[in-house]
Amino acid sequence: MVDLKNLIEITKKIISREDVKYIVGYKKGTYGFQIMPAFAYTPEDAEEFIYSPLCSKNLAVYTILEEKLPLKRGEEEDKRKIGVVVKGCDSRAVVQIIQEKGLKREDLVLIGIPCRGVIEPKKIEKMFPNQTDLIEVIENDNSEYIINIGGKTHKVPKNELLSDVCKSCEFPNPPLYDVLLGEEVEITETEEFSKINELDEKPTEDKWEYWKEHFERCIRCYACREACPLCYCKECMADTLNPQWIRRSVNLSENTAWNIMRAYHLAGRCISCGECERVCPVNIPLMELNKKIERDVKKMFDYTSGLDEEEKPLFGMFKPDDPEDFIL
Amino acid sequence: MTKNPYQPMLATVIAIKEEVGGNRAIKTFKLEFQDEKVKENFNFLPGQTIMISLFGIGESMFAISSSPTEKRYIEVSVMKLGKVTNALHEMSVGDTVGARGPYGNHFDIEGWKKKNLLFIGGGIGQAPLRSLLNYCLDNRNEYDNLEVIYGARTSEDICFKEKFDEMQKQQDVDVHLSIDVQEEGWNHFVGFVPANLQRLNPSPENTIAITCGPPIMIKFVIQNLLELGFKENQIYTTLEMRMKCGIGICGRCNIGNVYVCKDGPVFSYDQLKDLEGDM
Amino acid sequence: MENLVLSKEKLPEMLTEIASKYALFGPIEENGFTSFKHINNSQEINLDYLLTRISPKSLIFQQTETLFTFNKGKEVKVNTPKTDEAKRVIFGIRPCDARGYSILDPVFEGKKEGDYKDPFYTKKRNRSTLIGLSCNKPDLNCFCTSFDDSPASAKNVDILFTDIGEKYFVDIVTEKGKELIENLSKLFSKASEENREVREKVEQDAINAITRHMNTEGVVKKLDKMFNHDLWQKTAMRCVGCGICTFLCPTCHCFDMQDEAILKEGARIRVWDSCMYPEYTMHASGHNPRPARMNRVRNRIYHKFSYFPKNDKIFACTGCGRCIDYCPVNIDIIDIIAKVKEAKT
Amino acid sequence: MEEFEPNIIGFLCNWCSYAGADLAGTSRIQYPPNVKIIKVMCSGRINPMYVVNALQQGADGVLIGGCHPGDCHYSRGNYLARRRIAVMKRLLEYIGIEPERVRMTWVSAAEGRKFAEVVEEVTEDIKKIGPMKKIRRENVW
Repeated sequence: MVDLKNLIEITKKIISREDVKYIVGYKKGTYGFQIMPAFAYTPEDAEEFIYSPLCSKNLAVYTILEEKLPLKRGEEEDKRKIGVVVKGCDSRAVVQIIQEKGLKREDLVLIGIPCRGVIEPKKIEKMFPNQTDLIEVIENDNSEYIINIGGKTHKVPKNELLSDVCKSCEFPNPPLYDVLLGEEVEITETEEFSKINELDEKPTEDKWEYWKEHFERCIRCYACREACPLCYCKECMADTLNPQWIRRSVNLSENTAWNIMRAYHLAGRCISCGECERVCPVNIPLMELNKKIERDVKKMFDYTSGLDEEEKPLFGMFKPDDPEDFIL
Repeated sequence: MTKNPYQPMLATVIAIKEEVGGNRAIKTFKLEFQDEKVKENFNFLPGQTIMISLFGIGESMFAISSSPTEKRYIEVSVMKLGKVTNALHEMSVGDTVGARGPYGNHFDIEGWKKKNLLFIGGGIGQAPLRSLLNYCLDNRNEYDNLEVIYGARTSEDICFKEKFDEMQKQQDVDVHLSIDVQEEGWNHFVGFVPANLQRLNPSPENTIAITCGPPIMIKFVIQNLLELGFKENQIYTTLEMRMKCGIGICGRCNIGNVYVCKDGPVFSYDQLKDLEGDM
Repeated sequence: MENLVLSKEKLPEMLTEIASKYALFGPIEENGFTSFKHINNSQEINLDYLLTRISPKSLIFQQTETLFTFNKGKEVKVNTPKTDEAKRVIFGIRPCDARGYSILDPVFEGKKEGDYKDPFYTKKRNRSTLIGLSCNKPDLNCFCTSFDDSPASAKNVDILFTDIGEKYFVDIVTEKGKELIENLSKLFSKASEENREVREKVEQDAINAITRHMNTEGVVKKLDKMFNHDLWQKTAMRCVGCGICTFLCPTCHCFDMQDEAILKEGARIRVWDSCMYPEYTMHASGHNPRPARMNRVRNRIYHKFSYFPKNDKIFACTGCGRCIDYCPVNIDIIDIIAKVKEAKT
Repeated sequence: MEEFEPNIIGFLCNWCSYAGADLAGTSRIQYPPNVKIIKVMCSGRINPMYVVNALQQGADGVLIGGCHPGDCHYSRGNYLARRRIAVMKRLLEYIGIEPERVRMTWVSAAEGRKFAEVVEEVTEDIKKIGPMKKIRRENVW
């Protein structure tokens, strides 16, 4: 369990350091179960910080969203560190970016939080619709969420609200951090890849039927890309005009190509935070694609992303005895 | 069906003139509408823009750089920069392009009669000014003093070079050229355009200053003009933005609540200073 | 305005009748959310929805539209595309979404003589008859009443249905609506005074059920003084630039135009674009007028609450709450406007 | 009805597979003409999106040819390609694109016969499953 006082105190201490620009954490949102990312520039700002099972957003995305705008004359680059509150998957995202040399370790201060899983916003909003007032959620020791609404206390079994990606999470503890808040979480048995295996065994036509329906619906808003902490290319292949890899028109062919492109570019990089699926406005199960690749990569190359900053990227290396049963 | 404003008319490239070579190549394309009626009746005023289409590539907005006094054809001067302009530079005489327009507002050629006109251009920014300048030259006695301050990065990058020489010699126009860095054999000013303006110290008396160039140049030229005593309504500029539709719908070229494509591109500093927006 | 009632069991018959003469669009639930789709069978329709996920602007301002086709190569030719000529009925549109069309009209249809008209929008708009459906139970983030509108407003539809229990109370608003109903009159009966009272009560209850409000008074003037306020930077810090707000918005109308071609032929198409993307305003020279998320977030708010009121005398917001519902980082437009009102300048 | 003649795009590496295909030609070995060859410098140069793009633009199948492991002219390009294509191939299968459509082979400059055999096999397989329609661009505007 994260001790809130401890979180605020540590944040305050870090933000008081001269070499830290700001710290990204969570604070209460504007209504209901909403939580918003918060930016603490001063110790006072840190007072607002909270942490609860509702804090699903992967904050690692803010490390790469820092816009490097052209400096004005006489202006000097602010080289101070950025602090981020990271859960297991968020920390893995940071590790992965560092591994790819997208970030430098010394530019970051990581406040690690051993994560017991987060609530899927869609699920809780469905269970308790139309909540205007801000509601707090606490997890008790019996794997239940305690939800206080208008003086009435609801106890909900954790499994009913837990985010799907968390159900199969293998790394709830941040692999990389400067400070760790609380005890490491024990890893429980996971139901990893069960859904993937299920579809994988179906005939080709069934698979296509399944995905066709999903891809047809895609509106190509690219929210999956923007919300992903690992989609940080300066110019995305989907946006280049010369050559134009995929057309901008929205139809099955282009939508499929986009979704293949997105999933493939996360091969050996996706850290299963589930952010893409969470933001998708048309409910495409994007994590199933990511998980499928994750499983293959693990099976074929014994590779897991986002654990070691010194590791080489999946596609930047090889083993002479990589599987080649598919080669003619 | 109501007229489709997105559908371009066809035009043939009838001449191509290479103004500047190298990395920042500029070519002037002379275009003639294929439809005889359009060719006869296509009217525009200096400062207006036209959307040029390359089929299968895309569309870009350009200032018309020829004068409306030149009939039956139009010219656009284009720097090779993006997808469309790269493809345009590959074109040869006889090829077909699409064109729709003219769009936007224009320079106040009527209101500026009997005034001194001061043209301040930088790089390819001279293109929209060229239209007005050529118009004035064709109606030379309608306007008083004409003066051109023009700068480019290097002497190689100066566009419409011969025209400048010709004007200086024959047509009673003061031309002041500049380049950014000293070069051998260059006997004009060395430095940025705003600095050249300050040095020349033109009188604001009965004068309209029209400037176009990179955003940063426009900013400092306006600053210097104000210092020289030009009033806000004596300073005009023509802006560019990324444009797609050209008719004020697609939404990307706004500065505040004004769309550059249909409410611009010509703005007086009077209008511009009150416009709070991203430029 | 003429008032009728339709008993609920007759609705399928009415829809089947309409579908036989018009292209009928209505809300259909698929994959956990509703969206407007072409309807062949009245059974498919789901009226148990509040708002479709993607706003019905997509029916009139299509996400992908062919502007013209061309033949390239030696013989260049430009051809006008085939357009959908069918008369349409959009059934079950919410009053706020219908208002979205009214907001978009001046943009696409021009404001005065001589303005360019977008033929694709205009055509679909003119050929569509809107049958609205009042909201009896507004959602958490509904705030249409903040724009002088109501969950049972008949201002922007041709016909309005209001659920009054066993029956629908039907307001026939326009000539177009009258024309549509004319041939179906056998299904309807005259509304009684009692019916009307129920309708009024339903509307009032719905209005009372709206919990969130946006105070837009003086916002336009206030925004004029706030262009350089640090509120924009603060808000933009947490924006991830995903663009969901603009894609789902019933009044966002920005688009991109691109060419698609194979060897000898192709087309220029337009697709929805979003001002939240940096590429949206990027010049070929590399200069970007809106380089930071701050500029883009600010532009979105200003476009809706300053530029639109200045140009078209209307706020470009219908109070549907989609952008609040689906923002992954809780950027709440009600909250932003409240902050604008509070801000010191 | 006319027999379906598939279009197959072959991305062949300059140093081995392309030379192998050349050898098949100069040795006058008959093989189906369905493969349209695009020469690339190395199989490691093949962006896996080429495969998707080819399928979008009208190919019924894609064949990728590289040097045998250990023989790469650039020492490791084919190893990298092997990884990339392995992942892409499985992803495409998962989405519901027949595994026969994306094939990879090692053909050395001396293996003209092998190249012909591979092309024959690939063409046969794709003939059996028919044209690629799932993600092909319609090009109807």
